[in-house]
Amino acid sequence: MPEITLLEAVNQALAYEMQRDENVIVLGEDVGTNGGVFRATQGLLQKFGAERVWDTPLAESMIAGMSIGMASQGLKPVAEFQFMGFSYPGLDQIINHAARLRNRTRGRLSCPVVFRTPYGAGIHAPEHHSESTEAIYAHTPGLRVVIPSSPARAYGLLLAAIRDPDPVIFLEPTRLYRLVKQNVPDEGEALPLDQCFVLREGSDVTLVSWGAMLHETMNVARALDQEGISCEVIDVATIKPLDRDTLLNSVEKTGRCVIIHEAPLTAGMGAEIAAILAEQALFFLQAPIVRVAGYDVTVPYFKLEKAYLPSEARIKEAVLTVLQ
Amino acid sequence: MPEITLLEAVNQALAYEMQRDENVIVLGEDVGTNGGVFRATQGLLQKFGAERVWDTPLAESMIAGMSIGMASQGLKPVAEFQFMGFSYPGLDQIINHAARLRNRTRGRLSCPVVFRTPYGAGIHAPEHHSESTEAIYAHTPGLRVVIPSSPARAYGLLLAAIRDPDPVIFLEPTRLYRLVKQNVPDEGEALPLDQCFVLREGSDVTLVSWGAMLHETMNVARALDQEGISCEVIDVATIKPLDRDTLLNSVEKTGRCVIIHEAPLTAGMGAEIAAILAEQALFFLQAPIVRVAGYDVTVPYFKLEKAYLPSEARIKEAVLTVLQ
Amino acid sequence: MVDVAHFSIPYFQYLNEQGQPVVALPDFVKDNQTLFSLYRLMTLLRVFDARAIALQRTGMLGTYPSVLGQEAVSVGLGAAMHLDDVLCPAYREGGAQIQRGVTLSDILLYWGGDERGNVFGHPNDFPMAVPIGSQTLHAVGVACAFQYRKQARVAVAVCGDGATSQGDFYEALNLAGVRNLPVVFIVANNQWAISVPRGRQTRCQTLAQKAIAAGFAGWQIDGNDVIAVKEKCAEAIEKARTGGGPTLIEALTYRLGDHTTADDASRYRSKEEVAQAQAKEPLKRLRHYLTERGEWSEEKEQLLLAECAKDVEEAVEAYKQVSPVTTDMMFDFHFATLPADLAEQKHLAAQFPVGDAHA
Amino acid sequence: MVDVAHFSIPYFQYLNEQGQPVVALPDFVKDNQTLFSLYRLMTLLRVFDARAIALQRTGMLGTYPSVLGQEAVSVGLGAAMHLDDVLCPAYREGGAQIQRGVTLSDILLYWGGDERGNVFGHPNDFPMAVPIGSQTLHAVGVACAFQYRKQARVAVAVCGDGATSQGDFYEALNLAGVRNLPVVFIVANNQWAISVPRGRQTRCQTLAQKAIAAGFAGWQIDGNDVIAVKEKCAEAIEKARTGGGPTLIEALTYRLGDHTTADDASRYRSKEEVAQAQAKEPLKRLRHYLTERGEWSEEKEQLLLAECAKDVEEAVEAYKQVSPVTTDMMFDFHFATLPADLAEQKHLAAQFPVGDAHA
Ligand SMILES: Cc1ncc(C[n+]2csc(CCOP(=O)(O)OP(=O)(O)O)c2C)c(N)n1
Ligand SMILES: Cc1ncc(C[n+]2csc(CCOP(=O)(O)OP(=O)(O)O)c2C)c(N)n1
Ligand SMILES: [Mg+2]
Ligand SMILES: [Mg+2]
Repeated sequence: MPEITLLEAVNQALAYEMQRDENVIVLGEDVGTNGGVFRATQGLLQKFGAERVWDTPLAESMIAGMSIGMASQGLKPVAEFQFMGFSYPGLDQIINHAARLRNRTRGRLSCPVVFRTPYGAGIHAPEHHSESTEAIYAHTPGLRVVIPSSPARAYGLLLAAIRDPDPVIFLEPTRLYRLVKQNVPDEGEALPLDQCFVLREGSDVTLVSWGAMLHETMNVARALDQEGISCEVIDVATIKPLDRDTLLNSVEKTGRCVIIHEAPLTAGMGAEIAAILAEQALFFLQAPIVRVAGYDVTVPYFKLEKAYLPSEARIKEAVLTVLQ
Repeated sequence: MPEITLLEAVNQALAYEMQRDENVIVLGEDVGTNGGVFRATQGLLQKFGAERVWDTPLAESMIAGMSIGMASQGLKPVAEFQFMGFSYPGLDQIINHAARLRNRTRGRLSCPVVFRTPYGAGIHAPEHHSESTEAIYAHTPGLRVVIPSSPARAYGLLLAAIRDPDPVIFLEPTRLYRLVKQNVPDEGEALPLDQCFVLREGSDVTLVSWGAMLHETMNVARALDQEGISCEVIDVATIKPLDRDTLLNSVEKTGRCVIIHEAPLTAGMGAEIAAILAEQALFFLQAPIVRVAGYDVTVPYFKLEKAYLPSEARIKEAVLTVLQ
Repeated sequence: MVDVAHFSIPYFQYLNEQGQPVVALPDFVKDNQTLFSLYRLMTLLRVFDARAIALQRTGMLGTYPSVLGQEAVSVGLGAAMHLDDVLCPAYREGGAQIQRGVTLSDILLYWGGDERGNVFGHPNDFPMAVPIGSQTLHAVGVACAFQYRKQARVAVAVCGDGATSQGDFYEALNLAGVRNLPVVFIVANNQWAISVPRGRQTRCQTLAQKAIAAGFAGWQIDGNDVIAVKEKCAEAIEKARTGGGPTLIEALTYRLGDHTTADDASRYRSKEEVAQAQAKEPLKRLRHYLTERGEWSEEKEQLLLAECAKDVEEAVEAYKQVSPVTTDMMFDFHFATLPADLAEQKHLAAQFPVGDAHA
Repeated sequence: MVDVAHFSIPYFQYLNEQGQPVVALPDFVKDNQTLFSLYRLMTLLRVFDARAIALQRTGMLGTYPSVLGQEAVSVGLGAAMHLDDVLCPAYREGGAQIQRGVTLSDILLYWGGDERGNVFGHPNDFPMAVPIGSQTLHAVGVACAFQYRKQARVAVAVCGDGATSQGDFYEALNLAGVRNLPVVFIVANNQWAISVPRGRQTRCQTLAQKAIAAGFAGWQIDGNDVIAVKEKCAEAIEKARTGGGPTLIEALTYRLGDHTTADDASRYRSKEEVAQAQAKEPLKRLRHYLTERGEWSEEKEQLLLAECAKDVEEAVEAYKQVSPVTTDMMFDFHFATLPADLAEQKHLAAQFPVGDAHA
């Protein structure tokens, strides 16, 4: 079996689930003939026809709102926003309707939709193509927020997201789309939507991250290993609901925590994790909790995006600080 | 001088600044003839004419986007969203444009706009009229976020917001609109946009809150005073940028902190404050930092809104917990 | 210069303001029962409306949006829809909803601040939409589902004149046009969006012409003529059902009351304007026509009013009898299965009693 | 039934695809210099475009959106605007921008991933807008400012065919109509929105008719006829300047290249279609006309091409010479005065070196 990229894993999951469940409809801008601007939906039109794969007009509120209408009748739309920075016109429909339909009708109607979008900076794209605003969605009751960081997790989590009976925001780190390959059996195995993944066990410090930043985080963990420092690395993956137990267990063990994310620092998901630890694991902490995050600035155009993204140097410095 | 409500203080600030600066234009749905659904803009049409007070068509993305265009040419639009729950169609324009115009053009253009909106639950309004999503705006680089909690602070902060050369999100706690009256001299004195207010000094524990929840918070502080517990109460007021020094100084003194807000817990601004304390005041903490927040559910229709809002009982229990 | 496209907007009315036929009436008008039923529903709605306002005034209900003067729009529409069609209403469509399994007490429950008001007897209809215009996109989504499943069903969205300024409205129309969806849009043009009059909402001569921007037909109808509403809605819905695509119907009516009980319309519009509109209201018109036809009498009217009052009182009773809310209700319906963190919060909430004046 | 409103959409063309006048030409055409200048700008844009694509291919530039085939739209528009009007462009309006103080190296800088590309020589124009359709609302806001200040200035928004599906676009039109704003909307209909053809974007026969939904005039013009573009834009802009309100102009053109350098149009459209469109492209047409008039020659053409190549090389040089970015630049322009927390972050960032292949 050939190894595949995260992008191909997304495609494989979509194809698997479309095959299995004819309620699954893929829709968005350029997802049909063009197969998506990153090719995540490549081949689906050919395989499943224009009745299942829809190129929509260019309107994100429409994409969100029509998906809600479809989902209310039992279809399972998997809608793509072309980039996260273009998902904002859809926020009203997502916050006021997708996230609320089940609660508002006390379960009479529901909204099994997946909103997929490329996520994060680091691919030298034009402005608005580098957003990572998962915190907005995480703050919205009624949504699940998922961010895969490997081909296997992309496959298993996307299947779970499509099968989940409630709305899921599925954020695909563009920087990882083609970075690594993995053997991902196409057997339709879903992963749980409420569990962190421990990517590496360690005893000195817990590094918590998600999405593309795990690449740098793992590099730092490996490098520090050479220096005799043992890092536990946790991939949060399911941002909401958050698997607090895995996080708490790890920090209770190591007593130290560094949280790494590329979204702006203020009111990012790193704050939520730090707050949970400060409330529930305070007396295990042997050092301040440090967040290494994007600065509180608009993601700069690409000449400066590397300076914006938390670098391995910054992460390493933070780890050494909490180990002092 | 008659005492005035928070609502009247908003009106007074608008009138003062419109008088002082003819670039100030008030616009929004029903702000003209009707004087706003809460009467915040009452009398402005009569005083300043239809050239300065505009009833707009019913479209929030339009309200946000047109304000950006106006502001780019040196006007100072003060735009009203009728309720915070209806501001979301404007999020795209606010996030992608208002917050970025100065940075995107390296200062060639700027965006001196104020987006005002009634904020928070507790007035028995229909659904969508009870939102408190300040965290979304706080997470967005390039915005200031301000929440007054008294007539005097509403007046002084709104003046500052209008005079500020950058976009400000100004959230007015509806529950406080008519709750208390205060003497507010109409002398055009602005308050700083980056400072917390210490509403009450204390030594045992720091209570941090903002907006309408300060009402319950102060009540608890007063009640506990009777029981010999001394609470320091901080009104964050300027949510972004956050005045970390006042918060840190207080917690370094008391060693204990409870954060109270009505927005849903997860990824709310309480998380940011807790995270800052966990990073910068960890070794001063004698107890876990507790957040008393709205639950992670959609604000319920009004039969249950009191059960949703943090009650004095919940706040008190939290304070007693951290004092153990 | 050549002209490359031409359009026009038709207007339909059957009964004029005096209740006199102005053109040949549709077939269904021959049937007295149908007319009685329409008249009865409009009357029921009017009696209910007054009662709901009274409930609000005495603190038994939250903010309530009156339907006074607009009864014909939703009643005529409801009569034109099939039960397995789907309605995506705004908040003044009680006249259609009660023909589709929603009870008056459901409506009270909703405005009483209780989500259980949306658990009504129609499996697929949307609840009332408060964010203006947003429901139009749900209707096109529902229509997408019907089209995909090759079902002969139609989605209907209703919104106000103010809603036609929202981006969502146009995006919905555009999608409906380009996919030729089985959907009908009804704009209940009651001339006001709270305090903003129709003329300051848009410069269009008609709201019906907004459909031209999406490439399909827009009709203007007299929305106070329930015969026109039923007839033209039925025509548009059947057209949609049989593959003919979408239609936009602008129903001209007038909001005789305040925007809601939280509003005071005398702040922004004249008594004269309201009095003029009063003369065109829908009940009187049909009553005149029925009376002319010899089918209505003061006696029948009184009987009907008493009957409606009784129905309304029963609904009020049912509303008052509804079981109290519990804190659990805040949590149990956000997800099909309760996540662990919410389960904890649910437990916490249960420890703090619910206090509410209206419960 | 009566018809209550009628509309039609006019179409304007002066030079046909062969460069032959089809109607009496506007006055400005008498002036050779004006025509030369239009032709020169279109040629410059074409040469620049090819060079920018080459820069991207060699890693010297980021993603770049080609203007090939659409040169007449922005060049004609730019010639019709006054300098103190305000332009809110999308990202293919270089032809207008360079007439308004934006340099070719500014444009390179922008697509080279550097905000300094937006610090150009026009005080009020907006930078390119990437979120599709969003700039139309800025233009109406700018027009509001002009109207409020009673200035005889006009705001112009340009967007693509795809943008006409966005809610913002309709909301902007609606406001422009109802406030009778001094604004002109140009839809550069290049038949494609990335891979989505015009016919799947909307069912409208014309995009110009979208203006009917806002109650003002929509015109369709041949957007590859630079004479039509300049003439009709000037007419609409002067109408707006003198209180006549907004106009929507749909300029029919064709995107001959890929959507951007990140796109491969051969995945979704046929060679035949592109070849057909090629025959209608704007430069050839004006060249034919000038040649017929005895005003153009192969020699002049070669001279012009050389001159344009030189200009473009100078711009490329200037682009390459631009000073390196610094981490401070990320922070210094978010607020008029740097808040304390950002000042700390700025300090932190300065401790970590910037690495970037394109810097
Ligand atoms: C998105 C949004 N913005 C603002 C409001 C507040 N609001 C409630 S009703 C209303 C006016 C609606 O007018 P129209 O669409 O004509 O409907 P009508 O009330 O006249 O039936 C407004 C502005 C809202 N509910 N939703
Ligand atoms: C709001 C938004 N959604 C999606 C995109 C991604 N995108 C970039 S260009 C484009 C197509 C634009 O088509 P059109 O408006 O016709 O302009 P053209 O590129 O043809 O000039 C899309 C979908 C975007 N930039 N903004
Ligand atoms: Mg209305
Ligand atoms: Mg296009």
